[in-house]
Amino acid sequence: MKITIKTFATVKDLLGFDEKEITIPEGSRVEDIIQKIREENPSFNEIKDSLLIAVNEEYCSSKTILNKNDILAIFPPVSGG
Amino acid sequence: MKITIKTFATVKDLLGFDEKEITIPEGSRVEDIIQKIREENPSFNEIKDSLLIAVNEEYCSSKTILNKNDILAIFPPVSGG
Amino acid sequence: MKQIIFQKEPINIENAVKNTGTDRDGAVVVFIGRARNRSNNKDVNFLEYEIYESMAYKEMEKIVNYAVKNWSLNNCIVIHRYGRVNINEASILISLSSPHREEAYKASRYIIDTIKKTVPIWKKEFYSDGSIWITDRS
Amino acid sequence: MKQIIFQKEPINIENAVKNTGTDRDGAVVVFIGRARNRSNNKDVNFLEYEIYESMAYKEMEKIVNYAVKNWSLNNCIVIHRYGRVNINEASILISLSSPHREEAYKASRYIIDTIKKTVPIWKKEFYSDGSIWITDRS
Repeated sequence: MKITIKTFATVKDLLGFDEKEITIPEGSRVEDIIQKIREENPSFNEIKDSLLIAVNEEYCSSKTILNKNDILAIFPPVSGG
Repeated sequence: MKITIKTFATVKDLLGFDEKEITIPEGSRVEDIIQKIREENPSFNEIKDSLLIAVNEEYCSSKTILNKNDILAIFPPVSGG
Repeated sequence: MKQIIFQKEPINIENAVKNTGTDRDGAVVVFIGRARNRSNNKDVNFLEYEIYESMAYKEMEKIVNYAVKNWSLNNCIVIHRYGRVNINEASILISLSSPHREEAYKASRYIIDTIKKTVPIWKKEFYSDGSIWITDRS
Repeated sequence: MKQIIFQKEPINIENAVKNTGTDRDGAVVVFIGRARNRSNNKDVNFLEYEIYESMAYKEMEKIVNYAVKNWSLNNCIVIHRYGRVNINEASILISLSSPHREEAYKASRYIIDTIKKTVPIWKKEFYSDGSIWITDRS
């Protein structure tokens, strides 16, 4: 099934894209996708900050199971204001 | 010796003046003057709030000894802002 | 820059806020005290403030100096009105800036709370059926 | 009245403050976050904010709704910029009003502190020798 990955700030800089559609197995959890990204992008491990995860614009844990057409956003701690 | 009494807000309303020069014995304390005012103006006792005292624009206690030309201000708790 | 102003005229809020904040400041906090239409369970028509101006200035200076020093304020403007203040108008404005917000909030809160305790200014509320001097500190 | 705005353009502070405060409100508190010229012991030339706008709006709504309800705010305006913000410009403005100051200060502080924890916006500082994403919450 297809999902969309969105990245911001340091994550975007390291991965080199801000939005990308990928195909994943049904039943995948967020942590599975993160793991796959880490394998494909060794530079990703340079990020010292803990990553934040949102699925469909709501914060969630890495255990969350993804559904078709979900939007998975990965980003560092926020720093607005 | 002469001093000036200044009054504000409820104190002014009850005493009926906002500034007045009076003659007092040397060595008088603030509390002596207040006592005299109370005797001359029975309505003064209507004020339920504790009074604040300033001599020459600085807060002071009722034990303060007054000097010639002092400005004694008597007023209720402040309520600005 | 420190500024303490007592005035009869309405406060130019925009102007004061515009003049607050230097290039070292990450935070501006503005407090505006306003005349509201309800108090003591009554409709308020307008307010009047009486001031012991010379002493009020001295007391205000103590407050502002303490805040500027204690919370690293680069700008601190306090404007308080006296005389008649209509509903919806500002009776007081405190506009200040500091490198960090923690300090700016603390200073703002300290200044308004202390003004209400020590600066010789008194508020009178006017209702349709009379008026009353306010002597609590709410 | 609640308003949440994300914009690229400089914030019209005067306008926002002017529109805050109803006749029931005794207190207006305005917080302005500004781009300052020093950070991490370096001279900052300018900032850039990146935003995940759709999600930022949702998170901001949660914060504003909670504050409005919890501290009886009659007005609450939050404006956050994205893109380039020059030194001395406001990156964020929070302008709110409540019958009493206690509530207004608490709400203001809650809103800015929570924005810095949960709203997906990121700040990048530009120095003469490079740039860096800020990931602490100071």
